[in-house]
Amino acid sequence: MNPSSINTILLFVLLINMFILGSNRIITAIKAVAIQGVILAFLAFFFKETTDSDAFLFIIIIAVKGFIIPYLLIKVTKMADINQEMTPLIGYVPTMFIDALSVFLSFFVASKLPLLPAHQETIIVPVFFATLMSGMLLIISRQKAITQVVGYLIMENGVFILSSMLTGSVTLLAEIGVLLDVLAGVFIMGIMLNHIATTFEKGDAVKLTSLRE
Amino acid sequence: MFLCISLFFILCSAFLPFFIAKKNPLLCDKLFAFFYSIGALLGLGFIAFGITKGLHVAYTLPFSILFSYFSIKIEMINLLFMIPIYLIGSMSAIYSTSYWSTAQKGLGSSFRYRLYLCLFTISMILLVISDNFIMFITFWEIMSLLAYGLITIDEDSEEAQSAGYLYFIATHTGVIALMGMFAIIQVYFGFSDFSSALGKIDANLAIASSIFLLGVFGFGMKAGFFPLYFWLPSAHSSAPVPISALLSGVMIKMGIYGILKILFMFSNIPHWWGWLIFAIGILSGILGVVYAIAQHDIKKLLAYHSIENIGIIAIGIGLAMLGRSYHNSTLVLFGLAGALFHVINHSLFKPLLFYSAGSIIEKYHTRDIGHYGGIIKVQPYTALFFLIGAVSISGLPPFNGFASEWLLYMGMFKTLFSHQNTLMPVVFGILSLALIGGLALACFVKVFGISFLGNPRKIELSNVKESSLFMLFPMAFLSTICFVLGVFPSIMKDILLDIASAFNQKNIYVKIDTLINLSEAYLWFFMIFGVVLAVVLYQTRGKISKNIGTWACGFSHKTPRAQYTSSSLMQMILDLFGWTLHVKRGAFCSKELFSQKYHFYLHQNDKTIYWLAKISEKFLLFCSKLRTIIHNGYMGIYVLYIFVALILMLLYVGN
Amino acid sequence: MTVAFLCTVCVATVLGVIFITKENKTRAYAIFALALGHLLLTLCLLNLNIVHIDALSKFILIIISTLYLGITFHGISYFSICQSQNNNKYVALSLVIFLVFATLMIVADELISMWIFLETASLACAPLIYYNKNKASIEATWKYLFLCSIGIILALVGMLFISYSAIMAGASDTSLSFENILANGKSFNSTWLKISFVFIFIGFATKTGLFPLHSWKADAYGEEPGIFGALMAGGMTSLSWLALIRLMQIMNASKESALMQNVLVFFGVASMLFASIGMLNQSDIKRVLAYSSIEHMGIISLGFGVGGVGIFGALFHIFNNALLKGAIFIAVGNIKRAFGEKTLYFVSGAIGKIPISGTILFITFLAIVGTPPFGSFFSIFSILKGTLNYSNGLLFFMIMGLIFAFIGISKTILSATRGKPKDIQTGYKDTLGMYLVPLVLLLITLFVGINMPNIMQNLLNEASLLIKG
Amino acid sequence: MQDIIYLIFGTLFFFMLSIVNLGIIIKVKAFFGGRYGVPIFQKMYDILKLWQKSIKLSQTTSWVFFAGPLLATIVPVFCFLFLPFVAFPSILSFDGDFLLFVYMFGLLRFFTTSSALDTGSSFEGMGSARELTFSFLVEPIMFVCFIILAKGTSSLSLEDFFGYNILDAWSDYSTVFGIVVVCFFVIMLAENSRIPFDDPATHLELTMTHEVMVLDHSGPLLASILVGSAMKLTLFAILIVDLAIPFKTGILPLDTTIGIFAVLGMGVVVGITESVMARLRLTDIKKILMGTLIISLFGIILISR
Repeated sequence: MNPSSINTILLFVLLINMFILGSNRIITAIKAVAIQGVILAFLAFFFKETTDSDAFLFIIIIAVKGFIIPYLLIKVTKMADINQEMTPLIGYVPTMFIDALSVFLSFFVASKLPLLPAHQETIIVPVFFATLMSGMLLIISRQKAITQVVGYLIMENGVFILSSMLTGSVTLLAEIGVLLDVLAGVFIMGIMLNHIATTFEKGDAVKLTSLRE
Repeated sequence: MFLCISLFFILCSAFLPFFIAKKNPLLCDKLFAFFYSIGALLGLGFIAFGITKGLHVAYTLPFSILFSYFSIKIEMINLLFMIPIYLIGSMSAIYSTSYWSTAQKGLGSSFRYRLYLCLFTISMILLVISDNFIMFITFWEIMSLLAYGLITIDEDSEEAQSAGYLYFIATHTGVIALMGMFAIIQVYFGFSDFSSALGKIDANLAIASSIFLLGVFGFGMKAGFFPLYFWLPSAHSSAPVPISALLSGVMIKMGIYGILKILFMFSNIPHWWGWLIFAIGILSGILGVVYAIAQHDIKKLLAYHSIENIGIIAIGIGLAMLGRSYHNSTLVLFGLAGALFHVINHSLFKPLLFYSAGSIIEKYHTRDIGHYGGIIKVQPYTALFFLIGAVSISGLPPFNGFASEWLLYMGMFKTLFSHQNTLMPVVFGILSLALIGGLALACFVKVFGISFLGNPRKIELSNVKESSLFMLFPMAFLSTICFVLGVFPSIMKDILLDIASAFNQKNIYVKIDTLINLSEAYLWFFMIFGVVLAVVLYQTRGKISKNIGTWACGFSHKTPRAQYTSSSLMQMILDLFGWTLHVKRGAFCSKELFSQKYHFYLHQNDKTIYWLAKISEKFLLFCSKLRTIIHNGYMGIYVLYIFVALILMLLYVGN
Repeated sequence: MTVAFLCTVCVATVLGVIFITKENKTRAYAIFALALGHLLLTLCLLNLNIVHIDALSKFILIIISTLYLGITFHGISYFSICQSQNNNKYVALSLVIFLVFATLMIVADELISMWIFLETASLACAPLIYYNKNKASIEATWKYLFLCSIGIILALVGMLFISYSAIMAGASDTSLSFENILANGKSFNSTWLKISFVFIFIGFATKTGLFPLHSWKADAYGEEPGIFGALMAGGMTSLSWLALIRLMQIMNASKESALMQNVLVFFGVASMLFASIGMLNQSDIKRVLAYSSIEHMGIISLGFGVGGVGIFGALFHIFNNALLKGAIFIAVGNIKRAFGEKTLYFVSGAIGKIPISGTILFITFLAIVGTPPFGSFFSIFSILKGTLNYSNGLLFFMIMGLIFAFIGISKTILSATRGKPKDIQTGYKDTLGMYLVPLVLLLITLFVGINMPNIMQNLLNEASLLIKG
Repeated sequence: MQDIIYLIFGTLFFFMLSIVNLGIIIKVKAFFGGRYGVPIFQKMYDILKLWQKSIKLSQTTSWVFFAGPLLATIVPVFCFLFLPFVAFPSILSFDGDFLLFVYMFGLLRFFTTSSALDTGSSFEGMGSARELTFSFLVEPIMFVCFIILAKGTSSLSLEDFFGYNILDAWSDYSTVFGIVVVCFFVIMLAENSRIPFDDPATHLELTMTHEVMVLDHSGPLLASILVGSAMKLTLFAILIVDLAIPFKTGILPLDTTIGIFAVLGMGVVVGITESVMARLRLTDIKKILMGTLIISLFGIILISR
């Protein structure tokens, strides 16, 4: 239980957010998210002494976030040879700028919130908010379906930060259930992506905006 | 219980005859009319009994239903409003025998028509007798829906469908307002039926005014008060004739009934309510008749006249309310008596007019007055009945329209003596009533003169016969009643007095016996009339030769197109009211060097409806624009909505 | 225990059938059998308390069970007549999954597990939307899937916050089981509780489809077949309302009701007004129904927001809304099959063309806009009454919303049902199997309106007492 | 029974009076025209001559064609019952009879215009259009006058309006009653279509109002129309006289003679007006009537103070 190491990890997370928002290649973004997930998996150990159940959970998380999901997404990308450029609705620099703003904002908010002394010295809550917002930001600012999945994954990572903060209240089973749900969600999304890529021709695969008033 | 039996008969009439409809459609229609009339007769008998005995029934069904209970209450006012339902219902049933015969319209259509007709009547009866709010609104809605079904009974006519749509919107909007009203009453005052709330609600509370306004909106939508009548002309004109008669003669009176019902609930009435209703009445009256003059479609014209008459009734109700708020029982008596008497009269002569118009329309297949002319020679009886209807709706003696307007006039004139100068604006009521009278007279001179007299304009009359007995009988019957009520108006005086004193919530010591004098005066009138008629007939017997054409002041006009048309007859009047009309005038001419044809057109229409239509159109456009902006298809934007909502809610929670 | 075992066995057999057979028809029968079994389960859950479930769960369970039975019964004729070609293996599978997890979600007594089951059930709906396998359906599915997932993630965050607030309060038991939270929720840290309320509300409201979180609704309901639209508009919404009701219980238990009420009322009014904007001169029948569903969500949330008699009305309206939406979506599906299209350029005079379905559609529409004596009238009426003890102005807002929404929906439905039918030849025939279900659902609402059975009344009162806390 | 006799003698008297009245008007106009003029009873001879003639009808007409002329004679006689003649009380009087009075003329108008339209001639339609327009403008004025009278005499029957108790009403509201007299004079001219509203002696159909409606009537019908119009004029003359000469000497014969001469005096006044004024344009007629209405409304304001 040492705050400094936790903070370093969380800083990494923040940086990865920035990196994803800045990167213009999809595969890179996917890999980055995977790395983020793996890093976060370690977070659990810093909070309390480990039990074997934690180890079990750790393994599952590594498996799901580190390997299965990225593999799935990359496979889809390859299979439907979606081109690598993630066509932004808002440009890269503005997004990063907004993200930076959101980081500041979240730190500000977190300073206002009542926290346990244990959490006050770590930057866990602000990072959680920041990650959530960056995920949203990615979803809003990029048009392609797959990048939006990436944003979804970022948000999920943010939630994971939070859940790892509250060990004890959330049971192991619940954790696994959550994971599996996310997995199923991403899985179905992957299938849908595949269908999209096969049904639409490359031109309008970019943005799905035919259903409107 | 007479009532149940009568309703049962009416219900039977919907089903029984159709077992033989396959073999003998005509007999089936006759049977329908027969059963229905028996039911109606029973009902009328019950009413007569009730009125003479001063019946007062209050009854509650033992079991609970619809989250409440079914309680009925029958008093004078209910009986009064039940009269037209039964009367006009049976008349329409008889009229339909030839107007909507199974042979022409086909079994399915005819069956639906008759079934709706019966249920329509039944629901109105139940509406009038039901005392509980939930019951009331339920039957109200059922009545409205059946009316919708009857208006749009003809699936193929575009016009009927759109009219039905307008009507539908209007009626259900009204129902929603009524729901709000009843909700307020139940929550704030805890009453769940009319009789328990009778005179218990203090109108000085702020919420009471909203009850009143919601009520006026909801019921006025049905009754066709000034801005809310937009559904009425199209619906009345595109429905089948017997149905138009029912709608205009009976259904819109239910709105009046409702307004009276809610007024009964208040212990006192603020001044501005009375003035509001009074003003609405004046507006509806004048505008209604002006728009009617501008119309060429005979059924639309009659529909606008029902707006006018509703205006007159509203004037009466407004007077009664003023009387209550100024503690002037004379005004209450004359106002309410006039209003209710006019309700009855209007429900007599308006169906009469619709029926006779229908018997023309059936022959000529057009509703445009400009095509008629000289009908009196081929359909003398129809013409006679229409004339009677016209005279009575113009409020001319010795017919019933005059009697009720006379009561209203008397009420207003009597206020001149009470030295409350705050009541002085009532004179505007007198003037507008006079104006309405003059205009209505002009309008019906136009209708009668243009369509029945003179030479046929566009349609050849050679092969037209007088309508069948089933059509003539209702007209004859109604015109007789009009005449009798006109000459002996004092038949009504007790029931009117009774209701008025109930409305006043304390006894009224003024009397309306002066109605007797009218009959006396009419006696003299008929005496003189008889003498003069006798003399003239004696003098002119055998001296009449009818073998020349009309003297055309030197011209020799062979063409009937040289006659005065409805628009030219009324143009001088309409010029005075140009500001209320939406006028489109112009001319076509063929573009050759020597133009052969040159023809002008002039359309004058209801400006109110025109503006309403414009506004709603704008609103719809705005809505679809807004929709396209919000639903632009980008999912990022949708997520942004969620995000923004989240942030805003967090901020809201934060402080 | 035995019951659970039996259930698993049934589900397993049904799944087996679905996977083995080649026939759409047999699959449909299998699901129908499952629905019957579920009805049985519901009955025994209601009477003999094996698992302890409260009135709310019972109420929602009844709704889901009835609706699912109806839909599967309609499914028999639907799959065997209209959709004999289109292979329905995955659809059947997801229907089964939906039922299982919906039931689990209803009986769940712990927040996170409830969340998981709800999430799974909503994921199971994705194949239903995708059923037609064309571009539009893909897009609709994608939007539904994604927006709901985001919503659900936010809900999860909120739940974690609840536990954090428990930790803050230094509570001994920080687990998220209901009785725990309800018992000592008032001692929890209010700040975090409020934040968590925000997150959870947004999450589940996305699934419910309140403005401005409604965006997926029009597309999804518009593109999926009517029968599945019935399932989602009737069933899915009820489930998410159950989730929201749990949230309300928590807030009430922890004395934060004022905040919750304001939020609910705001969202209710906003949804009603926006829905009416969406419906006015809308030419696509199914989209109109989607917006109408948004409107009714608004009405319900208004009812919960104003409290008092409004809560009873809201619960009752959940019931009516579920059944009526089920009926009208199926009826519209029939209309669509009869005309081949779902926009007004092609559809008109349905009553003339397919009299029974057309009439059912018309009457259901009347019921939806709250015509007495249908049940919906009474629910709306009691919500109207409830608005008064919140504030008088709200009554007029609600009346406005009702009027505009009514005008909007009536234009479309009337011109679809009345008038002269267009002569478009699709070989569709109105068979008993196609119109029985909506008719029955309609009759149920009518019956409930005319004379509500005491059992249901007691259930409703009990449930509303639970919510009031 | 003696009511009937009273009625018969009254009617005869009324009839003679109106014939003479008409004759006087013609005389006066002739005098102003510098002619000698026809004898006073000329109208009588005309009517008798017409009375013996036979009737020629257009094929277009129907029984409605008879209704107009009949009512034209019946209505004035009937309305005469309500009017007190100077000291003679009215034969028939009750609260609100003035409404009957007004609306009876409405009935008359309805049928005269209808019977005009019955011929299907373009000119007669013109006449009825004008008649309708003007009279619907006149009606409110009449009502305003009656409102003022009712308020002033605080009673509701014509007998009291014009009967004995009018004198003190005059003393209270003299100005207002002056206005009323003027209004009634205008109404008389307009209702009986005299100059300046219409020229009964014109020979151009396009300018006629009343005469153009009776083009096709002939024989006894025309006679009854003539009688009717004469009576109508005199009816209004009596009305004005009753109003303008409120004081009574109390000696019946004296009052009666005063009354008769006053009515004939009205004839003179009308004659003078007709000879000094020119006929108005149709469009101006509306203006004049509107103006009169507004003036009479002033009367209401004055009296309601």
